Order: sequence, then C-alpha cells, then structure tokens
Amino acid sequence: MTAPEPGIGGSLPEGLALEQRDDAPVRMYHVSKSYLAGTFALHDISLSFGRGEMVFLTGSSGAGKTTLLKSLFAAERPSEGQILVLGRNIARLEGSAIPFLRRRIGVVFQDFKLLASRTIEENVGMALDVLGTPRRENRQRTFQVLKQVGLQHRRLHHPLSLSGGEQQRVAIARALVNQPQVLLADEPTGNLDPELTLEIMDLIADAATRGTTVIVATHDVSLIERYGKRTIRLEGGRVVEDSPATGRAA
Amino acid sequence: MTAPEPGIGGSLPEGLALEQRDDAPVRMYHVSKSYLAGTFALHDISLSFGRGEMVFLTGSSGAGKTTLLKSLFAAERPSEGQILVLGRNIARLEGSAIPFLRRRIGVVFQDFKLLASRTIEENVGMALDVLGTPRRENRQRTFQVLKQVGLQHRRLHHPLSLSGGEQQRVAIARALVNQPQVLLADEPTGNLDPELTLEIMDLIADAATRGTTVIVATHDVSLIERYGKRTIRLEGGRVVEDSPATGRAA
Amino acid sequence: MNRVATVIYLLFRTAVRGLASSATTSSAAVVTIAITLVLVGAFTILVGNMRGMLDRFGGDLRITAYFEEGLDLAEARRIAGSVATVEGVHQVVMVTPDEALARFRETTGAEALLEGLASNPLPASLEIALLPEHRTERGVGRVEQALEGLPGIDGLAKGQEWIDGYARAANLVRFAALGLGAVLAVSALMIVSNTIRLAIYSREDELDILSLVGASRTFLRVPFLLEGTIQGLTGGLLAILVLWLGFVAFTEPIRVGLSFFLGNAAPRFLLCGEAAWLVLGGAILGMMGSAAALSGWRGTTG
Amino acid sequence: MNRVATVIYLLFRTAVRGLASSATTSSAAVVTIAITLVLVGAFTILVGNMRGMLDRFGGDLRITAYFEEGLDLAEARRIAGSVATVEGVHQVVMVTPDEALARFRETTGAEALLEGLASNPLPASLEIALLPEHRTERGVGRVEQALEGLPGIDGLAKGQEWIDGYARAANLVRFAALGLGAVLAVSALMIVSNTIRLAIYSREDELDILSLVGASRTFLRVPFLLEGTIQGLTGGLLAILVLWLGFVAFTEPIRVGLSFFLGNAAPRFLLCGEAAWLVLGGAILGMMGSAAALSGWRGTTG
Ligand SMILES: Nc1ncnc2c1ncn2[C@@H]1O[C@H](COP(=O)(O)OP(=O)(O)OP(=O)(O)O)[C@@H](O)[C@H]1O
Ligand SMILES: Nc1ncnc2c1ncn2[C@@H]1O[C@H](COP(=O)(O)OP(=O)(O)OP(=O)(O)O)[C@@H](O)[C@H]1O
Ligand SMILES: [Mg+2]
Ligand SMILES: [Mg+2]
Repeated sequence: MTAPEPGIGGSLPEGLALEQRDDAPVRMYHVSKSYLAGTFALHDISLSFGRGEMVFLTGSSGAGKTTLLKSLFAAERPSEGQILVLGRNIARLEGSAIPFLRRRIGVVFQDFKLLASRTIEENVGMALDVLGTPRRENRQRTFQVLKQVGLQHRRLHHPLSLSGGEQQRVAIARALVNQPQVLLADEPTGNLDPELTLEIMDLIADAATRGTTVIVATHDVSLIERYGKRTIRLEGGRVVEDSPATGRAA
Repeated sequence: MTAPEPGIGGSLPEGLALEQRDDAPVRMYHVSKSYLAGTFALHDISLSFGRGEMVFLTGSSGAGKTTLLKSLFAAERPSEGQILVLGRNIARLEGSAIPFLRRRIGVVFQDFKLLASRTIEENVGMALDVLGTPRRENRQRTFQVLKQVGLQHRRLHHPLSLSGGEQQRVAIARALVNQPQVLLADEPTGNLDPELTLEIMDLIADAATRGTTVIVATHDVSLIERYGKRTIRLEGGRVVEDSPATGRAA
Repeated sequence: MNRVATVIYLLFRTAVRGLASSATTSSAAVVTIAITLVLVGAFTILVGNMRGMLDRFGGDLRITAYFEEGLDLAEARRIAGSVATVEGVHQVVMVTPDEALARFRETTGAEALLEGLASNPLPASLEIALLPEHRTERGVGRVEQALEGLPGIDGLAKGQEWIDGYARAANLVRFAALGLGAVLAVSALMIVSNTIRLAIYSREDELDILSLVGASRTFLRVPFLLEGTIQGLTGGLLAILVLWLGFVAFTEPIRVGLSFFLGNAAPRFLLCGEAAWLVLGGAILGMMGSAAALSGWRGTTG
Repeated sequence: MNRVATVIYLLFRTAVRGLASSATTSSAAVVTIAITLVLVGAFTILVGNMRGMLDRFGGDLRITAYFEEGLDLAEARRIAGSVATVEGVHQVVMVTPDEALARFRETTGAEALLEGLASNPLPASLEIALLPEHRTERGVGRVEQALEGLPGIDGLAKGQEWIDGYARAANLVRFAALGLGAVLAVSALMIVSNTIRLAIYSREDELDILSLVGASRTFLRVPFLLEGTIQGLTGGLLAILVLWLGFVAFTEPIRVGLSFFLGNAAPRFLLCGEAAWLVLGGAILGMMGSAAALSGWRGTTG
C-alpha cells in the first residue's frame, strides 16, 4: 500500500480518509529512521491512528516496531518525515516541550524500565508525580491501578523482588495510571501467562473505549486474532500490511 | 503427586525410577524457597532431570519458575531441601565452588542480563573468557553461535542498539557458546516472532540431543504442544502437573 | 498555590528518596566531601594559629634609637613624642643609661668589656615597636628615614638579623598559606564536584526513566541539585565535627609542646565565620557538583 | 602454561575494556586521584623548601664563647679544637679582638661607647655553629655545659633571642608539616579509595553478570584491582605533570619575591624519590580502593 500525501486535496474517498486523519491524535508522514548509515529501521512510513482506535503492530524481530513507538514519544527523532502527536510536530519540538508531550502519553517499555531503587508504588506514582498530582490523589490512583493488574499487595516491594510477569504488570500500571491520551505498549504480554494476558489486554482495550489511541506491538498471533483489531505488519522498517479491524468492512 | 524420597530403597518400579534419578544431572529433593516469611516461591519440590532430557516449565506469572531455575545455578539458595546439580550439592556448596559449577551451566535470563558497555561479541565471549579459552578459539566459537542465532553481522554493536528480540538471541547465544551440560532458559522466546521462536527452539532442542539437560520456562502453549516434551506446571510454588513427553507412554 | 506546594513537596521528597535509595553511594560522597573540607578546615586552623604566633613573635621586634650624649630629659621626651607619630610605629619606650647598662650586663657575657670604665658610657635610647603589618624591611626603612633628620638622635640599632628572620618567617608562612590555600581550594572544588558527579553517574537510569515518563527539566534536576546540596551540607557539618574532635584530642596531649611556641596563648579553633563558610562552602560545592554532573548527562532524546 | 598466559591476557584485557567502557567514570576517578596527589605533592614541595630555608636561616645561628683576657694563641687553638668535638657542633671559628672590634663598630650604632678607650677592650672569642638538628635549646644547653668546665673561657653569648626565634619557627614548620601531613595522608587515602568505590558502584551490574556466567573470584576481582591500580598510577603521573607545570609557572614570576627569603638558593621541585613515591602511592591507593570497594560488593549468591 502507498501512503497518502498529507494535506487537503484528493478525491472524495481519499478526502474522507484525510478528514479522519486530520484530527487523528497520531499521524506519521513519510517517516524514515536510520541508525546506521545505509540501513533503515523505519522506511517511509505514513500512518494515522484515530482517537479511541486500538492497533496491533506486528512483524519479525528487528522489523522496527519499537523504533516506531519510540519515535511517537520523542525518544528517537526521525531521520526524515513528520510526526504529529496530539497536535505537536515531534520533528520540530524543542527539548523543553518534550516532557509536556510525554505526560499525555503512556508507554509500556519492552524492557519495563522500572527503577530498582524505588518501591512498586513509587514507580507507578512517578507518572503522577511529574504532573504534580497531590499526594492523596496519587496514592489512591496508584492503589487503584495496581489492584487492576493484581499487584496491590506488592506495592511496598521493590521491582527486583518481583517475577518477570509481575514487573511487566507494574510497567503497564504505570502507563495507565495517568489516563493518557495515547498509550504505546511494546510487547506488553511477553512475560505473562495466557489468562493474565487476556486480563491485561482487556484493561488496555478498555483505555481505547475511553478514547485513548492505543498502539500495541506484539508477536502474539493468538492475541491479534482474538481481538480482531486493525493490524499493521512491519518488515525491514516498511509497512507490508495494514489490515483494518475485522469488525469493519475491509 | 508426592515426591519420592531420595536414597536407595523402594519397590521395583520405584527402584527403576530412582536408578534413573541417581545419575541424573539435576535432582531436587523437597526443595522450598521462601523470600518473605509465610509465603513460598517454591514449596516442597522434588524433581529429577535426566541427561539429554528437555523439559518445559510452565505456570502462571509468579508461580516460581524463575526461582526454580535460579536455585539450580546457585543464584538463590533453597530455604529447605537438597539440590544436586552435576554431582554437587548446591545447598552445601562453598562460595568459591559456585563459579566452577556455573561454567558448566548455560543460562538464558528472563531479563537477558547483557552488559551494555560491551559489544555483542564480548558479551557472548564472556562465557568463554571465564573458562580461560584462548583468544582465537573464543572468536571462532562466538562467531559460530552468533551466526546460528542470525546476529553475526551485529557482533561489534552494543546491546542497547539491538531490538528486544535481538538482545534475547544474544542472551541465548551466550548460554549456548560453551556447550554447557545443563541449559536453563527462562522465557527465551518472549520477544521473538513465531518463526524465529521455532528456529531458536530447535537450536535449544539440538543441545538436548547432544546430551545437555535442558529446562525451558515458558508461557507459550503452542510451543509446548509443538515439541511434545515433558512438561511441568507450577502453581503457587508447587508442582501441579508433571506430564511426560508425548512421544513416551504416560 | 496548592499545586506549587505539591511540586515543592514532591521535589524534596524525590531528593530525600534519592538519597535514601542510594545510601551507600551517598554516604561515600558525603565522606569524601567531609574529608576534603576537613583538609580545608585543618589548613585554616593551622594558618590562623600560625598568624597568631607570628604576631606575638614579631611583637618582640624593636628598633633602638640612641640619643646623643648629654641630651636632657625634656628634649628626649619631645623626640619620643614625635617618633610615636611616624607611620607604622606602635609603641615608643624610653630606656635610660642605667637601664641600658643593666640589660647589657645581662645579655652579653662580655662583662670584662665594661670593667675598666668609671662612668656609664651607654647612652639613653628609644625602643620603637612596630605595628604588625609594618614589620618588614620597608617598614623599618620608613622609621629609619623619619629618625634620620631628627636632632638629638645619634644612631640606630635595627636588630637587622631579627628583622630579616622575622620578615622571612612571616613571608614564608604567608606565601605557603597562600600557595597551599589556593591549591587546596581548587582541589576541594574539583574533588567535591567530581565525587557528586560519580555518585550521579551510577544513577543515570533514574534520570533516563524520569525523563521518559515526562519529568520536566525542573523535576528532573532540582532533586539532584537538592541531593548534592544536602550531601555537601552534611559533609560540611561532619567536617566541623571531625575537626573539633581532632582539635580537642590533639591539642590536649601536646599542650606542653605547643606552649613552647605558642607562649601562654591557647591554640584557637575555627572562628564562627570560618566554620559557617566551611559548611556553606560544602553545600555550594555539592550543588555545583550536581549541576556539573547533570549538565554532562545527555538526555533520552537522540 | 599457555592457559596461564591466556588467563593473564584475559585479566588485563578485561581491565582495559572496563576502563575504556566506563571512560567518563574512570576519568572522573583519575582526575580526583590526581588532584588529591597534587595536594600531597604541593605540600611535600612546600615543606621541602621550608626545611631548606630553615636550614640556611639557622645556619647563621652562632654561640659565642669569650676567652679570658691575655690567653695565648696556642692555648686558644687547643680549646677551639676541643670545642669542635662536642656533640652537635658543626664548625668553630676563632675571632681575634681586632675582628671583634670591627664587627662591633659595624653592628651597633653605639660607637660613642668605644671612643674613650685607648686599647681594644674586646676579648678574642670562638664562634660556634651547630648542626641543624642541634639548633634547639637543648642543643645549645649541651654546648654550654661542655664549655663550662673549660679553663680559659670567660663567658658565653648565646644570642638567646635568635635561638628562641629560630627554634620556634623550626618547630612551627615541623609541627605544621607533621599535623597537616598526617591529615593529608589520611585524607588522600580515603578520598582515593572512596572515589574508586564510587566508580565501582556504578558498575555493579558488571560484577553481577560476570559472576552469573561463572567468573571465579580471581577473574571477577583482578580486573577491577588492575583498573584501580592503573587509575591510581595515571592519577599519580598526572599529578606530577600538574605539579611540574605549576612549579614552573609559579616560581618564575615570583622569583624576585622568593629570593627575598630563599636567598640565592633556587626553589626545588620534588626529589626523584618523592615523585616515585607519589606515583607508587597513587597506584597502591587505587588498588586498595578497589579492594575495599570489592569487599563491599555482595555477590549474587543469597
Ligand atoms: N540505537 C540503535 N542503534 C543502532 N541500531 C538500532 C538501534 N535501535 C534499534 N536498532 C536497529 O533497528 C532495527 C529495528 O529495531 P526495533 O527495536 O525497532 O525492532 P523491533 O521491531 O522492536 O524488534 P523486536 O521485536 O525484536 O523488539 C533493529 O535491526 C535494531 O537492531
Ligand atoms: N527476591 C525476591 N524477594 C521477594 N520475593 C520474590 C523475590 N523473587 C521472587 N519473588 C516472588 O516469588 C514468587 C515467584 O517468583 P518467580 O520469579 O519464580 O515467578 P515466575 O514463575 O518466574 O513468574 P513469571 O512468569 O512472571 O516470570 C513471585 O511472587 C515473586 O514476587
Ligand atoms: Mg522491540
Ligand atoms: Mg520468571
């Protein structure tokens, strides 16, 4: 598939598609990213993700899923192209504006990125601290979200004393706690057993029904099949497949 | 299931079973592990793993899989019970003997444990360095195993510039490079796509056919079904199922 | 307003948590800072005491002006009065011929020299003491010059060796204090900032993760600056404590030895102002060290 | 044998890689060590030069022994010879009455004193210089005692003020050097070991991972000890360089000022042995610091 040009022109069906895109919280135009000269982690990617949309991002190891997600919260700058997230152009964003953008985006990192020196509660509350949330509210919301991922009883422990799957759930709780407008989850269930995977994915899907744009990178084919959401497949940094949600007409 | 007592006695079928266990490289007798008073990460586990045997360890998040594996390479000491690995009693092993045991065990850590400051080649070669392997042989074997996991072209890069799946494969390469007698793999395919998962699992299964005792902790049901090997299910630190390989009579 | 209070609370809490969670690193840093400041403090105490000694020591320095023979007392008084107004003169004492003779007998063993004399051949003289800052060759020169023209003054004895010796010693101490003091100050600055830097290096992950969850520049940096300041402050207080203990422990047993060159003056500890500067300096150094370390941290945006 | 060579090669390679991979941390540690050693070195240079000055300064110190009037030259020589054998005596010079008179005229302004005399009333004397380590009240006392019984000696002039001044200054410098030197040595030890400790804290993951892949105690520790040693060594060499540059840069412009109290002696840098000790000390401190840091590391076995 070829990516549509940004702008206003085009035939009616194109125009409709563009209209949907124009207020989409996440839009990528011809984005390329090259870490090493001559190779591309992302290659000319144009995609748009609507409000309340939930999308699966799949593709083999090294296809560029993580890089795509990183570019959306300004952890990597694209080598080429424009990225609009919540109305801001990431390619042109000043360093000082990045934190404000990130506070509206929840991220589940592939490697969790929990602070070993802080308790679970503190790790999750961190996402509220940076917003200046009052103490009491912070504790309440942290407790709530930890309960949702089934870890409220571990809230005073430290990440290193948690199992892999428990750590992953803490990472998910931190991404959800401040009710972000965009939720990026990188392989969020790689360390969870099948039942927990469904529970957690339901939590994530819930966020989408509340209007959050959700992008989930995953290798789990059964998960993709089960949810029947829009699925984008990357291969060598290119979009090789963009199948709409099975609930909608193709 | 109740665990058989260690020792020589018992009826004929028991005796046979014991005979198999007596030269098994990995044996656990009534092993319990408690991190926090009153809770058990492992509870009265007695298991034995034979030479060349490949076993899947499964169970929900926090069931004790990682703890079981850790106890086998002396990263955690059991609170109770005896563990015999390659003829050594881990519960009684002096600190100075631990490195010698670990050099004969390959481990794929759930969180990879790669050194960010060293190249891929150095990370893999590390397992040979500790054996005092000459430089030339080290490089050859490192290259060979990196090729097997499809990463020989990245050997001079650093772990942080690799994708999650690539890092996982480096961790697997490091566990395989010194041809260990026991291979412990903790969720080794959590970050790999389905095709790569099979390729890598074949590599791991190959080690078993060469006589290595292989224990793989995984949540991936399709993997367990596909290989049809002996599968042990943990729940709350107890063995709740120990189904033999489907190739053998139950 | 409530939000600002919350943010300030959070910044402090983050700093305190940071200190608590990296207790080993923090305490290593605090110890290093304390040691550095102990050095600075010990040096200050030493120089302070040496200055005091030199002052007392130099207080014995005298220029003697001999009067012409037969000068009457009133005239001698007048001259003494005018000498007292010369710049750098601290005190003028008149010595009569009899006093001079008594002293001469005492200080030289050469009594034979005076045995054959019927009358006292020694003249009356003025003993001129200088202000501390004028106890130099130049200061002496100035007095000399002022006395030169005066009628009734016959000659001068400058105790040249004394002046030389004193000026040398005083310069030596001043020069040493200045040189070592400068080296020490720069060293303290670099050691403290380097130590805090090392302490922060081991926590880069913290900076990375906070930045990834959307911590602003302020939220990211202020807690670390606070931590550095607290560490510096603690180091400073610790240094004062160690210095005080050391001072008490050391000066007591060697009081006898000390009294030899301190006279009956007591060795003095840091002045209040000096101690305050030491603690404040620690805090400032700690903060500056943190700032330097933070400026070296490259954020998570490529 | 080949295996041993391989292991040694690996240990060194691991150390070098460790240094390279933690370049910022390592260089911060090296700089801190260098600064600490610069302090120690600057102090050594200063004390060395002060000692030198005091020696020259104290070289002027003389005890004068006056002969009885009319003693013949041969007898005076004999006495001089026996005085030269007294413990602590460095040199004995005989001063004839004529020389004494010339000097007296020069040093005191009180020429009037001698005008009325027909013959020279001053006796011949011996000027006795003491060895540096005997220029104390005790040393003078010993000479005094030795001279007391001798026939032909009429009296002694000790230049008491001189001795007091000199002894005070010398004690001051010695005491200060000892005190500050001790504080400095302990500080250097702690700063270096603390710095290396901080540098290692930021690399605990490395220790953990190496231990998990089966690194023996030796393989785990030796590279870190080597790293510490190399850092200490580099810091020591750097310190020597900085000191030398500082020495050259500072002594030249203030040579005039220096010559005032150094006389025409040149200020001296560290002696070779001192410099070697500084570098060696750095290496030893670095190694000890690593050892301390490693002993604080709790392994991966629970
Ligand atoms: N910092 C970096 N420097 C150099 N190359 C990088 C860097 N980060 C990623 N890459 C490379 O870019 C490619 C895409 O990486 P990315 O992490 O996006 O893959 P992915 O789709 O997330 O893979 P996985 O499923 O294994 O996590 C990979 O080949 C990776 O090695
Ligand atoms: N160091 C520790 N201190 C305290 N509790 C611990 C520690 N390590 C593990 N635990 C707890 O022990 C239980 C078993 O942990 P383990 O890591 O073995 O689970 P797991 O089966 O590997 O789970 P997962 O599939 O999520 O990796 C968990 O509840 C975990 O929180
Ligand atoms: Mg990825
Ligand atoms: Mg686990």
